[in-house]
Amino acid sequence: MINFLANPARFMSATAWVAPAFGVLAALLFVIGVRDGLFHSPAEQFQGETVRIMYVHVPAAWWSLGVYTFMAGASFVSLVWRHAMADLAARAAAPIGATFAAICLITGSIWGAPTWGTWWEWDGRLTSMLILFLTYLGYLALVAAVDDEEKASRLAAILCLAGFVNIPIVHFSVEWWSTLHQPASVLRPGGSSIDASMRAPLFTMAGAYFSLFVALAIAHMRASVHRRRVEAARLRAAGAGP
Amino acid sequence: MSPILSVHALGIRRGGRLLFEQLSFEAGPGDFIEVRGANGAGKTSLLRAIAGFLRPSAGAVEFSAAAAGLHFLGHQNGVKGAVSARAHVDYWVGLFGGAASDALERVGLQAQAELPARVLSQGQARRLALARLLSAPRPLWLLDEPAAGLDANGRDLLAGLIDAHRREGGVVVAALHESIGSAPTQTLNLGAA
Amino acid sequence: MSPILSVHALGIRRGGRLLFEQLSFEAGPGDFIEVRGANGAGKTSLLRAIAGFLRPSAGAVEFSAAAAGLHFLGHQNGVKGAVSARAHVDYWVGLFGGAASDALERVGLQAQAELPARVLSQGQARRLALARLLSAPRPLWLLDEPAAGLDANGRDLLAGLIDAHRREGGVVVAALHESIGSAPTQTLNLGAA
Amino acid sequence: MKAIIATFWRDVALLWSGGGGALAPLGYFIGAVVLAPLAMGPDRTLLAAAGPPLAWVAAALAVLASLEKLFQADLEDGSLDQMLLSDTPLEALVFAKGAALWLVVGLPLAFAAGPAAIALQAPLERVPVIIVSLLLGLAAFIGAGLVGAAVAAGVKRGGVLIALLVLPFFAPPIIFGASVAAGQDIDAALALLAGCALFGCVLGPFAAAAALRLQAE
Amino acid sequence: MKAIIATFWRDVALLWSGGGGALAPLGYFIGAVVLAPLAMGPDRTLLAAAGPPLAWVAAALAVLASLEKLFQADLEDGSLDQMLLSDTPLEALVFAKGAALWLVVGLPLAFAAGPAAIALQAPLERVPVIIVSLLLGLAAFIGAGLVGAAVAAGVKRGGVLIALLVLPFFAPPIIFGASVAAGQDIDAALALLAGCALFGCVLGPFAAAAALRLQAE
Ligand code: HEM
Ligand SMILES: Nc1ncnc2c1ncn2[C@@H]1O[C@H](COP(=O)(O)OP(=O)(O)OP(=O)(O)O)[C@@H](O)[C@H]1O
Ligand SMILES: Nc1ncnc2c1ncn2[C@@H]1O[C@H](COP(=O)(O)OP(=O)(O)OP(=O)(O)O)[C@@H](O)[C@H]1O
Ligand SMILES: [Mg+2]
Ligand SMILES: [Mg+2]
Repeated sequence: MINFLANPARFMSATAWVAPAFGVLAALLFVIGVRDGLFHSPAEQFQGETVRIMYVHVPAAWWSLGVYTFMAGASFVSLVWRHAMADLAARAAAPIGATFAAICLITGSIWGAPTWGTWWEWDGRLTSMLILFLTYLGYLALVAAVDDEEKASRLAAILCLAGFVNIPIVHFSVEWWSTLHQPASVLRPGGSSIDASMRAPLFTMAGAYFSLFVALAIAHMRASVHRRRVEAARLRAAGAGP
Repeated sequence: MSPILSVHALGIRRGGRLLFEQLSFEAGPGDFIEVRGANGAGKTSLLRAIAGFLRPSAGAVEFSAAAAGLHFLGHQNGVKGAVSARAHVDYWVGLFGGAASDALERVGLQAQAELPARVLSQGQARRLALARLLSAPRPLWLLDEPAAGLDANGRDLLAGLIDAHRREGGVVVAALHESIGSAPTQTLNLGAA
Repeated sequence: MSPILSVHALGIRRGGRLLFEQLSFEAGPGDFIEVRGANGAGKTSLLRAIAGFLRPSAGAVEFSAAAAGLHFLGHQNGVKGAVSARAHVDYWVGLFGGAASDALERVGLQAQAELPARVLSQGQARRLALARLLSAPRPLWLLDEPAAGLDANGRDLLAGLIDAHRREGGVVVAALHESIGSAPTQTLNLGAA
Repeated sequence: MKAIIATFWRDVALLWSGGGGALAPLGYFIGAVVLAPLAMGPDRTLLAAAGPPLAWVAAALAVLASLEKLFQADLEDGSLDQMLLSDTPLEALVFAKGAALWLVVGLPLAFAAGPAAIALQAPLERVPVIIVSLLLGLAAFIGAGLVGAAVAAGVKRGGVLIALLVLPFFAPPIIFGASVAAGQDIDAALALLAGCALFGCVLGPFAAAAALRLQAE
Repeated sequence: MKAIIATFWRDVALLWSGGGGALAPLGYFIGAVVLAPLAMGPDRTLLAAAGPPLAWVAAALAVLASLEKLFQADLEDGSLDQMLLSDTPLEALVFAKGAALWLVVGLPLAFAAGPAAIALQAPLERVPVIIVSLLLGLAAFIGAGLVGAAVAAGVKRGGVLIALLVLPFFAPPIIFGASVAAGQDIDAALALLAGCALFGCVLGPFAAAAALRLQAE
């Protein structure tokens, strides 16, 4: 699979339909998820209506971790096998992951104000999440700063792998430190403890975020391949003369 | 013809050591002064003193009132890796008050105009620095080993630029290890005294 | 005689543009390969690929098992302004596993040995870089425009160093714009194909 | 005037392209603001008291970090020689470089201070005046920073030296800025900040240009 | 081994001569420690609580300031090429450079922290353990810093970028270090700091060397 897609030409022909298809899927799931989450699911017994932020916050949190993990995997492939498409994949994922992390931080703050009585607290979960966001920013800044694209990708891959230590810290922070943030209730060993009426829309929204990620990442990668082709043509044209 | 540049009894001292003293010469329109000397003789120091960067320990450098401004091409190209060749020329045009120019074409960099200077090869970067001389007309050119890194075609091009500048009444003072195509009106030998 | 260096069907691509391809040559003890080409032809890129800094887009570079190590003299001298010339040589001796050496004397820098490299003139700094080649014996020398900035005496000195290295069974690959004193065994013309 | 404008835009482009654009100083600022509470622990009242001033220290350090190469690169690659040869006085070109720095680094920093101040427990309604105060304070920092950067341009690992030279001059804006952030004497402090900024912007380029002339020797 | 030692001493000499020797990072450290109380005002109890952690932030920033040129200069002047041609693996040479940085910048910083901590109202008897914790913490900072410096070596105005890249990695040592400074869980925090230092010193050179190989292309 990886080997197959490593060739830009094959990647282009294989993915022509993927971005629009996942875009449509994402739109569908968002409609269903928002409808179920905002209107059909029950308010929570302690938090009341504010619990509905959950359907935005939790998938964003999950996928900000998931996207980083994906980037780390792509970075590994890129460093070990020098696959150009793995570079593109990691680079395409980064801004999306950063956005998810930002959404998680913002919605978490908004949610925290009524439930915890504060916008922000320097506890383990919140801090490690902020650090993840900063790592995303660092990755993006590095990619933007190094002007040779291939070199930028490889360097950023090294950074990405080094930053991966933070991912388990974010996930387990609620167990390692006593925090305000609640411990895992869905993604935990021994199964989910959340009520089914909330679980369904939550998973729908998670699916919507994922589809959106796939659609945007593939579209970004395809755009990069196109841009490279144009640039290569321009450089070939510059070949004449000293 | 009144001289554009006159140097009187110049002496330069670097790190306590006297490089040369009592150096005098004049240059009027069309003159090409060649500065020769072994490594470390003080060619670069002389040019930098004429440009006003370095304070000489004795003597004086004078310019005729009519002539305004000079161009200096040093060992360093004065080129920024992140900026394209074209943007360099635009900047120099602004800095030196020139007009829109075909400088890049004249030094043979039209194909590299949009590339960031970082990817230019040694000789291409030198050509870009030469383009600076063309970005605004200035009567006096101070060139420090201008041919460094240039290929045969580049050297011809350089000689052509110098000849054209002399024809227009300009003055060129160049530190060289080897003759370039243009015939000098005077050769200064540093360290030979 | 088995070759010390063999280059097979080498191709180099920079920024998406192919500089050259299918370049093959071999060099055995005493050989001097001259690399020629216009500015931007890819001389520097070829030397850096042989040194292993740059990954070629096709082909391979092989060294004979017996020969170990190479010296690279690039456009940059690899010299630190704050450190004295003598300290540079001592460092290189340590880095390349050489023995105490008279390198500075051989390149004519004995008078400048204790000066920080920052105050050296362009040609003096180039001589210091040449001293690196002498700090530890290595069979293959890759020289990128080694004569840049050298005066006539410096060029003779360079030719002498190359001849001595060849006599001892070494190989020299040098990118040049002009011939230097030593007669090449082969001349590669980049970009001429 | 053409030379000033050309220098300004060139520096904007250079600052933008090198080092990740406006993102990088911003990230540095955010990073420094994050480190402080990490070090101080989650004590809310402590943070509320120590936090807003810390935003100022962080802004000062972010400017410091971008000062190092301001003139050093020009000196090394020969661009400074060219600036000296322009008909426009060096003072004006230095001013243009400072203005570019303010635009590319200062402006985003000041606006990032809003969220940062909130994270450090500042009251919401004080955010606009904190931003204004930072805009002025950053101009003062840059004015002073120009001098340090010019003096240390010839030194290889100059960054630390610049910091040493410039930090004393950063003290007054920090004091007034912190008092704005803490909500004390806001009007007086803002006036004093504006004074510092004016002082820095006028005197900075002159002192810096004088130092640069010496560097070219 | 000879190559490692030669690299170590050369870097010690370079760090010492460039930028005012060990004095400059020290000055930066002291400057930052002085700015903080200026910004916070003269409240004694506030200082006592916020001060020692701030010494850590200042130390982190002082290391940051000396990271920028660590590899960038080598890349630009061609020295990196020579390091790659040595028979000794680049990882070992990078380690030697890190060790030199620790000796010239880290050691004086840690010992300067003593007086600084006292000035920031830390109890006298806690000074030795603060120094030890800083020695470990600075090793961890440098280990992480090597990676950031190597990855950003090709970038022109890299200082700010490096800061952004490594600040996240500075967070754990700062957290544990601050807890030592505040006198909480000293033994556990010291052990964790030692862990961070070991981690940084072992993995840092490998990641940095990988990045440097790419930079040479
Ligand atoms: C800025 C503040 C916040 C941040 C940075 C944040 C961050 C995160 C992260 C990273 C996760 C994913 C954890 C994992 O899967 O490993 C998460 C999950 C979650 N968060 Fe937050 N959060 C914040 C505020 C809140 C608030 C205020 C609440 C509700 C009172 C909340 C409720 C949840 C819930 C219910 C989950 C799902 C836990 C699970 O089952 O895995 N969060 N949050
Ligand atoms: N600050 C200084 N302290 C001591 N000596 C110095 C200093 N600056 C320059 N020198 C010396 O001054 C001499 C002249 O240097 P200059 O660069 O002018 O020579 P040059 O003729 O241009 O040589 P090249 O042909 O090598 O470029 C050199 O010997 C150099 O070592
Ligand atoms: N990253 C890059 N992107 C695009 N083009 C590049 C890149 N790096 C190098 N080049 C181009 O590769 C070509 C070869 O450069 P190289 O330095 O090898 O030439 P050279 O033969 O050494 O020239 P010179 O005689 O001027 O030193 C140049 O035309 C240069 O513009
Ligand atoms: Mg010279
Ligand atoms: Mg070349």
